[in-house]
Amino acid sequence: MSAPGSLQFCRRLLRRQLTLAVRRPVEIGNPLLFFTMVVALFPLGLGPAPDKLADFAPGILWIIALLSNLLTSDAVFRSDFEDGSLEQLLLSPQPLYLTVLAYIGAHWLITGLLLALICPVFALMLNLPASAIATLALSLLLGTALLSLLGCIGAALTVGLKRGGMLISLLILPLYMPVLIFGSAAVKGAVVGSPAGPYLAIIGAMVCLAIALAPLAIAAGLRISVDA
Amino acid sequence: MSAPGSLQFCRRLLRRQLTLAVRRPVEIGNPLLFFTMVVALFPLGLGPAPDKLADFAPGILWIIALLSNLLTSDAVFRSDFEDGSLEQLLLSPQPLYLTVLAYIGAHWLITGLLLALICPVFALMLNLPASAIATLALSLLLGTALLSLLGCIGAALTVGLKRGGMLISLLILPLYMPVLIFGSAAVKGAVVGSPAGPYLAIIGAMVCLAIALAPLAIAAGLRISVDA
Amino acid sequence: MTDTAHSSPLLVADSLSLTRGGRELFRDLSFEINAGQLVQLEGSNGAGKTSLIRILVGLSRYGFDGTVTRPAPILYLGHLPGVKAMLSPRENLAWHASGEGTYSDTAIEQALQQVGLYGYEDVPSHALSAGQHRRVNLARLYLSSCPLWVLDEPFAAIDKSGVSALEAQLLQHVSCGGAVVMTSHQALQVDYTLEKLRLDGGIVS
Amino acid sequence: MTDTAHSSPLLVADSLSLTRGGRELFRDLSFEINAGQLVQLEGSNGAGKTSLIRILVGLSRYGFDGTVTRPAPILYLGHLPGVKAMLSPRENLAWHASGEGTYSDTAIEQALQQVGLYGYEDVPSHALSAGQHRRVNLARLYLSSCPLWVLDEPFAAIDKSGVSALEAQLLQHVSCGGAVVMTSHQALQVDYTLEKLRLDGGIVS
Amino acid sequence: MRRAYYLVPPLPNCIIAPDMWSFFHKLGSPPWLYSISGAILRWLLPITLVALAIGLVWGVLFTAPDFRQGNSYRIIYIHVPSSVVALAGYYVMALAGAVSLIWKMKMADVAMQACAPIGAALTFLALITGSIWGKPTWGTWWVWDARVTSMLILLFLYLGVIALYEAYDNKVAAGKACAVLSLVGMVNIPIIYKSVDWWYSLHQPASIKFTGESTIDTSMLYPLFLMIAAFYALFTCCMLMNMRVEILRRESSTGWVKRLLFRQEHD
Ligand code: HEM
Ligand SMILES: Nc1ncnc2c1ncn2[C@@H]1O[C@H](COP(=O)(O)OP(=O)(O)OP(=O)(O)O)[C@@H](O)[C@H]1O
Ligand SMILES: Nc1ncnc2c1ncn2[C@@H]1O[C@H](COP(=O)(O)OP(=O)(O)OP(=O)(O)O)[C@@H](O)[C@H]1O
Ligand SMILES: [Mg+2]
Ligand SMILES: [Mg+2]
Repeated sequence: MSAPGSLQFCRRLLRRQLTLAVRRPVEIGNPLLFFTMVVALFPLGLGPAPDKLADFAPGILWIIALLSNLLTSDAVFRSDFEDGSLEQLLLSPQPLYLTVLAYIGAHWLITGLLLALICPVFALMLNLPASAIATLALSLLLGTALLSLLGCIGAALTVGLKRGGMLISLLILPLYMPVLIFGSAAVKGAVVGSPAGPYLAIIGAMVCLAIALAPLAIAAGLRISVDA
Repeated sequence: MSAPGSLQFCRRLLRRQLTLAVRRPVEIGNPLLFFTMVVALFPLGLGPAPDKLADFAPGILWIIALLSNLLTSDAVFRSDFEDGSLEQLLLSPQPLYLTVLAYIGAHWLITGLLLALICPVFALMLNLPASAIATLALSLLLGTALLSLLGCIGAALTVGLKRGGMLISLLILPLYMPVLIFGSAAVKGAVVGSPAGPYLAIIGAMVCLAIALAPLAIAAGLRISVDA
Repeated sequence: MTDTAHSSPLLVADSLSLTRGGRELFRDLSFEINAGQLVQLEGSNGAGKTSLIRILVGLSRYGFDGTVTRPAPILYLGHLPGVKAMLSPRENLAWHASGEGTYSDTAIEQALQQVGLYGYEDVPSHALSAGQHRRVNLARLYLSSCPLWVLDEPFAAIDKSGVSALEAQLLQHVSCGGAVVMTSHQALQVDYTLEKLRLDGGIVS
Repeated sequence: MTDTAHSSPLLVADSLSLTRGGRELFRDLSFEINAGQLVQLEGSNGAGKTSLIRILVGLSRYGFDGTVTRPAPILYLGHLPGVKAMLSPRENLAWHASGEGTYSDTAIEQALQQVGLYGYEDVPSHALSAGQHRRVNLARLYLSSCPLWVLDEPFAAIDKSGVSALEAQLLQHVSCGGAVVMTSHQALQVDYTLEKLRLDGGIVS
Repeated sequence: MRRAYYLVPPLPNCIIAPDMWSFFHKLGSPPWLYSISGAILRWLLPITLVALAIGLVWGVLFTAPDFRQGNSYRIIYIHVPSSVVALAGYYVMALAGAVSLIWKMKMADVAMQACAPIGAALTFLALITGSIWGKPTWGTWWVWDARVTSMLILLFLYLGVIALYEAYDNKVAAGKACAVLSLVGMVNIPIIYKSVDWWYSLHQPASIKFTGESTIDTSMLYPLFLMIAAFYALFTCCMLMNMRVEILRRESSTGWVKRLLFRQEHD
């Protein structure tokens, strides 16, 4: 036996996280179903006038994507904390920066990516013009990566709390807000025909910044949580 | 020592649940803060135009109340399941119907009641006409009781699953929908000046029905979850 | 099977059989538990002790064959301690979910003292060590008035002096007309006729 | 303190002191762990064994005084098993979060066989009994190449034959130049000079 | 004195001048901080109170009414100072968090914790006074305007830090966790403000106009400046007082606190 290289270890962790998700198809299906049902709630609650809905479709879709990301990110580290795997991860000789990225990556793949792939269906249900759908998918693809990065910071800081409850939402919703603003602005822009590129570029820049910094905050948060 | 009477035992359980909640003020504050933040998400996502927001305010407020209830009801039985208290509850000589009502009551007190009390502030922030605020509070007061009853059914059925995740949302969101429809209709009615009484009466009737039947479903669900 | 006759059994198991994960754990197991009996379930890891105990107390209700009759109230302590981390030991006992009795404050304090938690009555339970946490649950043995105790590894995480104090309490219970069914991987050191029920499945080595 | 000299210590603790919940658990504890040592931490429930072990391996980093130097890699098994319920024992070992080594499939199978899980390699771990679940974690003792093992109650929930197999493995490790620091409420039955470190706090009875 | 309170700097000594270095060194020592903060408070607190009183009386009684808003604008003397100091407070908090994480200085932890409730209270005050002012000027209590929205988000950020601190039982860990959170927040604050500004300019609502800014006259400005200065001083006083309480709580088992309490009992 020999210690695996860091990248190899990351791949292994990613595979482990994905396997865990696939073992419970419910886990993967849930964010999507949540998305679907909340999309259905809006016409019921707001009244189904189709033109109004179309106006608001970019905002509504983005708000729901944000909520469904929020709800799943709470669980990223929790089961590992509860069964002791997290202690083992922190004691491992591997660089925590990279391993944390593997967790974030897995989370993004099973929530953000899937959501971005499936969102055109919902967009049609809410009468979003077809021309804006590509922008919607692209903005969700980039934006959910940012949401996952930020969400994991909140998850790392609250994973050790006996009953953290919804504390995570308090911590990270304020951080989510810029993503929501730029994301929905991009889609709204696409609806009226103005270029969405600048907004997407801003989100992209924020993703880069977050990839550089968020793992540091997450690693620190995990160490604190395990210590407490 | 002597076995306590059923009502005494229920009071004791209620006190226990409330103490547990008060031990972490965060637990109580969180649904409220979540409510506040999601209220803020809507103008950010949909655009800040006050007249449009006012149009949607009843629906938005009701959808958020529903979501924040959904998120908290997942936890009603979870910690008791994980530390074994639930096994003890099921083996106890006390009638499960009443003890389950104590859990539901505690959940409603620390989410629904507080939400109904604080909702006028949010109503003002979304420019809901002042005349509709009393109806909003009343409809939330009744409606959240129904949501708690239904939410606990979902919680009981999923508490035993290794990673229930958001399965609960899937199970109970469809049950929530009638509440959403009647609740937001009552408030919308009040906004345009039509009487809200009939809607509230329907919700009240549903609450009575649910109080009679939901504890039975919950008790059965808990037995199944502990057995699995 | 009536509750009135003094010599009636406290628990009757009738031809229990269980198969889990494709392995037969036990078949046609029939026995009675009577007052004064101290029964130890034996078997290696995975032999089916916990599964049997959950059937006996009524937590498992499907998936096995046979019937269990429970004429007497049962005190069950399982693998999970049933101690709420956010409540103090005192509150844990006073508000216990089993709803079995109403105990005075002095009774609770005495029970906690018996399990060595004197001075820890009002500390939140999550700030206790692993063994202290389990001791909170064991304090119920000093409070309960149930005639039949069913205990799944009560000695787990308990130190030596704690184990001997518990053994004394078990002895006291059976000699006063109670009965105990328990599992433990440690040998019991008691001056009493210990009946053993051996399950032969599980790990063979 | 360099890693090269053969006789250098595997772990150095320098004047450790800890106070928790207003109780002083230990003060000015200094010791070295060298190759070939088998050290048992003793103390009643709540004496501070787990707290000390978490300081030694580096999981607790604040709230105590003193320093710990760790020149050698450490294998730590704690109260929590670190076994994922949704993965099979085989996957648990192959993808273990400690990222310590890359093991071949046969190595993993052998290790599982050693801890008596032959035939359970591909069962999801949540369908194992309490003791089998912990055994998955103990299989790491047959795979790891770390010289220093720090074990917090490795015998919890393990049956008798399992305990003696583990004792043999510990003996094998220390006699091959490794070192073991462990806690256990059971007396160790090994033919080896057992060093004991006693913590005197916790429950007095 | 225990060794742990002294700093172990990653910075080479030459970067910080020796006298400054010893000052920094002392900042990490609770007894020193306790006594020096007591000395500062002894003169800062009265000055603050006097300045607040003068500013309020001057602003509320001795300035001319605004020609468009009448007397309602006088709330500016509370609204503007509290908003400005609430914003500055977040940076103080995040900086203290950075110091505590980088140099492992326990007293920076204490300072950060002391900031959060004051900042939240000031933000809340700004929101309340703003809403009260909004009713006569905008005709509604609340408007989703860029500045108002970003102030609301700032309140959430403060509340997050407070809630996280409360949620941890181990207060040392709580301090570290809050430090991480406030640093993350600090990176985000510019982004949040930029984005909210942008969002608002995208959807300019027609029915609302700011009237306050253009009408400010110098005679109204002087008391305003005085009030802003007084609020800064008030923030400092509250922070120092919070820190003193927290220091006593954390050090309650050490010799110097026991001596201190003993002395006070026998005074
Ligand atoms: C809840 C509602 C409000 C909030 C949250 C709020 C927030 C703020 C903030 C954060 C500042 C400081 C900006 C800086 O640092 O430069 C400020 C300044 C100011 N606010 Fe408000 N405000 C609100 C309502 C109002 C209303 C209704 C008026 C009057 C019509 C008003 C008039 C002013 C003026 C005149 C200033 C100072 C001049 C300036 O910096 O532009 N505010 N407000
Ligand atoms: N999270 C905590 N906060 C405060 N005090 C704690 C915490 N955890 C444990 N303690 C206290 O520290 C002491 C030592 O606990 P520790 O877990 O180290 O004991 P231990 O020797 O491992 O006991 P056991 O044999 O029961 O496992 C106990 O008295 C306990 O009350
Ligand atoms: N949830 C489950 N699903 C399927 N099989 C299970 C499940 N739980 C346990 N088993 C199997 O049932 C058998 C008996 O398990 P049980 O927990 O009763 O053992 P035990 O005698 O209590 O062992 P231990 O001494 O380890 O506690 C084991 O072989 C285990 O693999
Ligand atoms: Mg068992
Ligand atoms: Mg321990």
